[in-house]
Amino acid sequence: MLVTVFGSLIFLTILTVVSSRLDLGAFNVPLAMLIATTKAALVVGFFMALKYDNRVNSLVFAVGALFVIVFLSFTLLDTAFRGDLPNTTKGTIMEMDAAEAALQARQDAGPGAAVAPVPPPATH
Amino acid sequence: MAQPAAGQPAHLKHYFVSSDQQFDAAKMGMWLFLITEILLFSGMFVAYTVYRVWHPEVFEAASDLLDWKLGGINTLVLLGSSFTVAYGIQRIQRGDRKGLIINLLLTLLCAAIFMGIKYVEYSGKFEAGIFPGGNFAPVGDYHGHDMANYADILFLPQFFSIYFVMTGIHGFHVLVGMGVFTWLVIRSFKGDFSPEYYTPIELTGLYWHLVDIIWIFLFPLLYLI
Amino acid sequence: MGENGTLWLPEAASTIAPEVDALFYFVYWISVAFFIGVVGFLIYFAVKYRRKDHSYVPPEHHPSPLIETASIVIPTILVLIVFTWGFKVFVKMYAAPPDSYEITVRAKQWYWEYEYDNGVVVPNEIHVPIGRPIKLNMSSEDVIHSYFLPDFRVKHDVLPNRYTSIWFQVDESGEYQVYCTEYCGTSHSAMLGTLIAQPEAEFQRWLGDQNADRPPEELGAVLYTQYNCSACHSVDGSRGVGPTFQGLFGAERPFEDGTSAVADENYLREAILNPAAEIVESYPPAMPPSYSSLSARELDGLIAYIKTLQ
Amino acid sequence: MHASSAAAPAVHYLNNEKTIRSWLTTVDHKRIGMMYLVAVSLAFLAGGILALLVRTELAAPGETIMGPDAYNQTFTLHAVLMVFAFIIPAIPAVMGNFVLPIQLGAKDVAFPRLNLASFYIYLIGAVIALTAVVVGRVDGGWTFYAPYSTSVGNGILFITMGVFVMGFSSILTGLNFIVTVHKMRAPGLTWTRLPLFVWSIYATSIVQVLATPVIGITMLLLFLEKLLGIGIFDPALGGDPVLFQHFFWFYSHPAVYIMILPAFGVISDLMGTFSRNRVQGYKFVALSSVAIAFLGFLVWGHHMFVSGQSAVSSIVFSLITYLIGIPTGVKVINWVLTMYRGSVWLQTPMLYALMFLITFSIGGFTGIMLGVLAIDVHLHDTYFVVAHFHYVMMGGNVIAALGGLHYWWPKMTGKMYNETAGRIAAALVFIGFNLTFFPQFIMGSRGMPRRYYDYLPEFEIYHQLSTMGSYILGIGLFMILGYLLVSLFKGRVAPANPWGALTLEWTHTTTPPDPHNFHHTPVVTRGPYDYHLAPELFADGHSGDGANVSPESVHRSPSEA
Ligand code: HEA
Ligand code: HEA
Ligand code: HEC
Ligand code: CUA
Ligand SMILES: [Cu+2]
Repeated sequence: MLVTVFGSLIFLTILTVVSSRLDLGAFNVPLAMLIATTKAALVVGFFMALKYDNRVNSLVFAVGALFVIVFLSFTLLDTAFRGDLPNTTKGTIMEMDAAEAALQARQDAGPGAAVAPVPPPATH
Repeated sequence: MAQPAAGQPAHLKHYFVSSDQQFDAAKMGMWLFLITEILLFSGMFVAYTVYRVWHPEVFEAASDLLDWKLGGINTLVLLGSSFTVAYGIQRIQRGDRKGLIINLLLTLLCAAIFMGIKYVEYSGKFEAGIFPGGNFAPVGDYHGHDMANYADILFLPQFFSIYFVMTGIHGFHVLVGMGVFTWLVIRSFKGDFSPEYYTPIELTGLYWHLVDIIWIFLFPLLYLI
Repeated sequence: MGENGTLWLPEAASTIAPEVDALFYFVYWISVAFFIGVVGFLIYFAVKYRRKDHSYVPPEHHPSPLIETASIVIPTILVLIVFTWGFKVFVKMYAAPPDSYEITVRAKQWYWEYEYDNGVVVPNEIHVPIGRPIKLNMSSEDVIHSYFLPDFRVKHDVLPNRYTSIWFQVDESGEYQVYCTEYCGTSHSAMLGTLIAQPEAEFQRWLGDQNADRPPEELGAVLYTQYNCSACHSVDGSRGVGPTFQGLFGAERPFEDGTSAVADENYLREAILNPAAEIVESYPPAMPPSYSSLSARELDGLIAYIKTLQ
Repeated sequence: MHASSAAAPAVHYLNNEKTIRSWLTTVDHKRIGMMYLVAVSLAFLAGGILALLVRTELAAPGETIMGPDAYNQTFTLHAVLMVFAFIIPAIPAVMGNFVLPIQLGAKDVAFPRLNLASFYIYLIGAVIALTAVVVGRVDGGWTFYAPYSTSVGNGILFITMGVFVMGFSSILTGLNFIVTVHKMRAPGLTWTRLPLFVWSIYATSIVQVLATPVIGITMLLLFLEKLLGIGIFDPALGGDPVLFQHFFWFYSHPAVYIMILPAFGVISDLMGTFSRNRVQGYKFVALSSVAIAFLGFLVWGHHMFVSGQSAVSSIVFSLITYLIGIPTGVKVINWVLTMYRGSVWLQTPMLYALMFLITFSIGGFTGIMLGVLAIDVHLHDTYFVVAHFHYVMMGGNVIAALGGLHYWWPKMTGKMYNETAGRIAAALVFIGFNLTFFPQFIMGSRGMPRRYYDYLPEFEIYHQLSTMGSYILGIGLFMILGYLLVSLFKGRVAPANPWGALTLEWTHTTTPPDPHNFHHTPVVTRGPYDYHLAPELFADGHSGDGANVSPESVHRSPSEA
C-alpha cells in the first residue's frame, strides 16, 4: 500500500507541473492548491498513518489546520479589502507614484503611445 | 529515582502505567509539536498570500525566475525520502533491522541530494544579485532572463524575501532532520530498536513527513504559479 | 456640558462628538448596572453565608437553570445593540462628505506639517474654518504616527507609504489640542499641536497672511516653537536633550570625535540639515534627520534667530 | 482550627535530595514549579520596580527623575518583562507545574525532561532579552511596531530573539500539559470530574500551542527585517507595517487569554473550596474556558481599529470581541452564585478571589467599551487602554496568582503564613491597585495619550493619585514577599489539608508532597467539589483541616519511607 501511495504522489507531482504549464486562466492557482492538498492528505493519511491512528491525533491535526485557515482568512479580510472606507487608500504611495510616472511617460511619448497598455514585466 | 519494577520493559518510565500509555503520550506530544510547526510556517504562507493577492502579476513574473525542473526534482526526492521512512518503519515492525537501516540511509541520501540542489539554486541566485528585500540588485543574465528587466519592478524583492525565508526555514528543518536520522542510524546499529520499541523512529518519521508536506505546498506556490 | 466636558469626557466640539458620547454613556451605564449587580450579590452572599460552623457542609442544591440561560441571553442582546450602534457611528466617522475642505498633513519625527491647497505650508499649528467638513489627508515621512483630536473624538494612524484621512466638522471657534498617539520615538510626547477653528472670513485672512514676508529672526522664533526645537534646545542656557541655543553662535564647538569647529552660519546650517555628521561632545545623536526638508527661507530664519540669542 | 496538624512526613520532595545540583537537574514537576516560582518572582520584582520608576517620573510634568529616552526604555522593559517573563509563565509554569499532575493523580507530567528543558529555555530567553538593554536601546513598547522598531538601535535584535526563545518554553509547557491531561488521569477521573483549575490550564495550553509559534515567526521576520531589510514590514522597502500588526496580534491577543484563563482556574478552585460548595454551572464554567480559548483567536483586529485596516475586518473583529464577554460573564455569574447557600470562609486566598471578581469585572467591562468601534477610536492608545489592561492583568491575573500562591503555599512549603499579615497586605494591594489605575481611566478618556513621558498640566492630579497608589501597592506586595519568606523559617507547620479542600493534592498526598506524589495511584470516586460526599473530612465535627489525608498515605508511608 505504501508503494501505491508513493506512486500516486509521483503522479500528482507530474500532474501539477503539467497543469501549471497550461494556461487555465483563473484556474491555475486553485488547481495547483487542490493537487497539493490532495498530496498532503495522502502523506498525512498513509505515510503518517493518521487514518489508522488514535482519533485524538486527528483532532489535533485538524485544529492546527483550522487555525492556519483562520489566520489566513482573517488577515485577508483586511488586506484584500484595504481601503473599503475612503479613510485609507487601497494602494501605497510608491505604487501611485509609479503609476503616475508610467502615465506621464506615455503622455510624453505622444498621442499614439498613450493608448498602449503598460507592458507586463515579463511573459510566460 | 524509582527503577522499573521487575517484568517491565527497560524503556518504560516509572511515571507511566504501561508501555502503551507511554507510546500514546509520546505520539500525541509529537502531533502537537507538528501543529506548532505548521503554525510557524503559516506566518510565511500568510505573507505570501497577502502579497500575491496584492500583486499577482509580479508574483507570476517572479516565479518564472525559479527553475521548476530543479524544484520538481527536489519534490520527487523529498517524496522518495518520505516513502523510505514509512517503509523503514514497516520493516522494523516486522523485525527486519537491516531493512530499517537501509531505508534510513536512503532517506539520508535523499535529504543530502535535496540540500545539494538547494545549494545550486541559492548560489545561482546570489550570482545574479537576487537577494532578499532591500539587497535585491539583479545583474547579468539568469537562466536566459535578462535581469536588467527585473531591476525596477515594484514588490519583486518581496517575492524573493518570502522565497528565501520560506525555503531557508524549510532547509533548516531538513538539516535538523538529517541530524536526527544520523543518530537513529547509529542507534539502529546498536540494536536499540525492535518491533516492541521503535518510538523514536516513528516520531522522527512524523516530523520528516511534515517537512515533506510543507515542501509539497512550497513547490507549486513558488515555482509553478 | 461645560467647557471642560463631563467627568469622563472632554468638551464635545465636533459634530460627531455628541453621537460618540451618547454611545459611550450608554455602554457605561449598562456596565455600571451590571457591575453593581455583581458586586452587590457578592457582598450580600459573602456576609449572609459567612462560615460560622467550621464543620458545616452545605447540602447539595441546584439553583435554577434559568440563571444560566439568562446570563447568556441578556448580555447577548445588549451586546448586539451596542455593536450595531457602534458600527454605524464608526462608518459615519470615517466616511468624509464629498464637499469637504481638504488639507494635507505630513507627520515627521516629531512635528506635524500642514499644506493648504494654495501651497502654504505651516508646521504644528493648523487653522481650519468652522461650519464645514474638513478632511485631513495624512501620511508620514518616517515611522507610524497617529493624529488625535480628543475634543473631536477622532483619531487615525498616520502611515508611511500610504494615505489615510480623518474628517470632522467644528461649529464653534476655539483652540483644540492635537496629540500624536502612536509611539514614534524620543519626543513622541512632545509631538503636540494646536488646531485653531475660526470663522471662514478670518480663516481666509490668516491663509492669505501666511505668504506675507516676515523678518527672518521673527520667523525663526516662530519656527523654533512650531518645529519643536524647543523640546530639546533651550534658549536660556539650560541643558536639554540637545545643547542650548544661548550663546551658541560664534562659540567653539567640541565634537565626539575629538575635533571641533566654530559655530558660524555654515556650521549651523549643516548641524540642522545633517545632524548626524557632527555630534557635539557629551550629547546623544538624538536629533532627528527630518529637518533636512526645511526650506531655505526657514533655515535662514532659524539661523537668524539663533544669532540673536547671545 | 482545632484539628491537630500532621507531623510533616520524614521524606518529601523538598528534602529527599539536598544538593544544589539535585535542584538544577531535577525532573520532578514540583521542584521545577518551585524554580519557576523563584524566577518569575524575580521577573515580577524587576518589572515592578521599573513600573515604580515609570510612576515616579510621571509624578509631575516635565523631567522628574529621567529623560525621555530613559523613560521610553523603562516602560518598554517593564512591559516586556511583565508580559513575557512574568505573567505568561506565572500561573501555568508555577502552579500548573506544581499542582496539575497531582490533581490528575499522576506521578509526574508526561515529559519530565522536556519540562526541565522548558525551564532552561525560559531562562536563556530571559537572559537574551535582557542583554538587549546592554547592547543597545530598546524602546517603542512591547508591541514592537514596525517600522519604528527596525529603525532604532540593535537592541531589538536581542529582544526579538529573547521573546522567540521564551516562546518555545511556553509552547513546550503547553504541549506537556495537554498530553498530561489527556493521557495521565487517574482511574475514575473523568473529564467531568476534573478540577476546574485543570480545565483552565488545559484551555490555556491549547492557546499556547496554537498561538505562540506565530509570535516565533513574527519575531524572526522582524529580526530579519532589521538585519537584512527583507521588506515584508518596512514601508520604505515596499512592505506593509499593518501586516506586522496582524502578525503580532494574532499571537498577542490570544496571549491575553494565556494570561487570564489560568487565573480563572485558580478562582474557580478558590470559590469552590472557600464556599465549601459545588462551583455552580460546572460544565458551563469548564467549557466556557475552551470557548474563550477558541474565540480568542478571532478578535485580534480590535487592537487595530485605527491602524488603517479595512472597515469590514474591523466590523467582524468588533462583533466577535463582544461575544467573548458572554462566556466570561457566565463564569463571573457562576462564581458569585457559588457562594449562594454555601459556607463562605474569608481567609486570605478567598479575599483575593473576591477582589478578583471586582477588579476583573471592571477590566472586562472596559474591555467591552474598547471593543465598540466608535468608542475605541477615541480611547485607543490613551491611558484608558492602559487602565483596562492593568485591571485585567494586574487586577485579574496577578490578584488571582496571589490568591493561588496563598492557597497552595502550605502545600508547596509545608508552612503556614501569618493570616493577619495576609489580610492587611491584601487590603493594601486592593486600595493601592485601584488608586493607581482607576484615575487612569478618567484621564485616558479625557484624552491623555499613553507612552507619554510628559503631559499637560490638566492631567497632573490624576497622575499624582496614580503614583501615590502605586507606592501603596508596592508596599503591599513587598509585605507579602516579607511574610512569606518569614513563614519559611518561622511559620507554623502546615496541616495536610488546611482549607478542607477536596482535590487530590489536598486529600491524597502529604504536605509537602511525597517525591513521587502518590505511592499508589488514587482512584477517584467523586467530583472535585462534592463536599457533601466527603464524610471522611467533615464528619464528627471535623472542619476538614485535620490530618486525615488519604488512609493509604497516612498508614503506609512511614513504613515505606
Ligand atoms: C503583567 C503585566 C503587567 C503588570 C503586572 C504591570 C504592573 C504595573 N504597571 Fe504596567 N504595563 C504593562 C504590563 C503590566 N504592568 C504593559 C504590557 C504595559 C504597556 C507598555 C507599552 O506601552 O508597550 C504597561 C505600561 C504601564 C504604564 C504606562 C506607561 C506609558 O504608557 O507611558 C504604567 C504607568 O503607570 C504602568 C504602571 C504599572 C504599575 C504601577 C504596576 C504595578 O502594579 C506594579 C506593582 C509591582 C511591584 C511594585 C513589584 C513588587 C513585587 C515584589 C515585591 C515581588 C513580590 C513577589 C511575590 C509576592 C512572590 N504600566
Ligand atoms: C489578561 C489580559 C486581558 C484580558 C482578559 C482582556 C480582556 C478583554 N479585552 Fe483587552 N487588552 C489587554 C489585555 C486583556 N484584555 C491588553 C494587554 C491590551 C493592550 C495591549 C497594548 O496595546 O499594549 C488590551 C487591549 C484591548 C483592546 C484594544 C484597545 C485599543 O488599543 O484600542 C480591546 C478592544 O476591543 C480589548 C477588549 C477586551 C475585551 C472585550 C475583553 C473581554 O475578554 C472581557 C470580558 C469580560 C467581561 C465583559 C466582564 C464580565 C462579564 C459579565 C459580568 C457579564 C455581562 C457582560 C456584558 C453585558 C457584556 N482589550
Ligand atoms: C529630539 C531632540 C531634538 C530636536 C527636536 C532638535 N534637536 Fe537640534 N540637537 C539635538 C541634539 C541631541 C543635538 C546634539 C547632538 C548633535 O550634534 O547632533 C543637537 C544639535 C543641534 C545643533 C548643533 C548645536 C551645537 O551645540 O553645536 C543645532 C544648530 C541644532 N541642533 C538645531 C536644531 C533646530 C534648529 C531644531 C528645530 C528645527 C532642532 N535642533 C531640533 C536634538 C534635537
Ligand atoms: Cu509621532 Cu508619536
Ligand atoms: Cu485583545
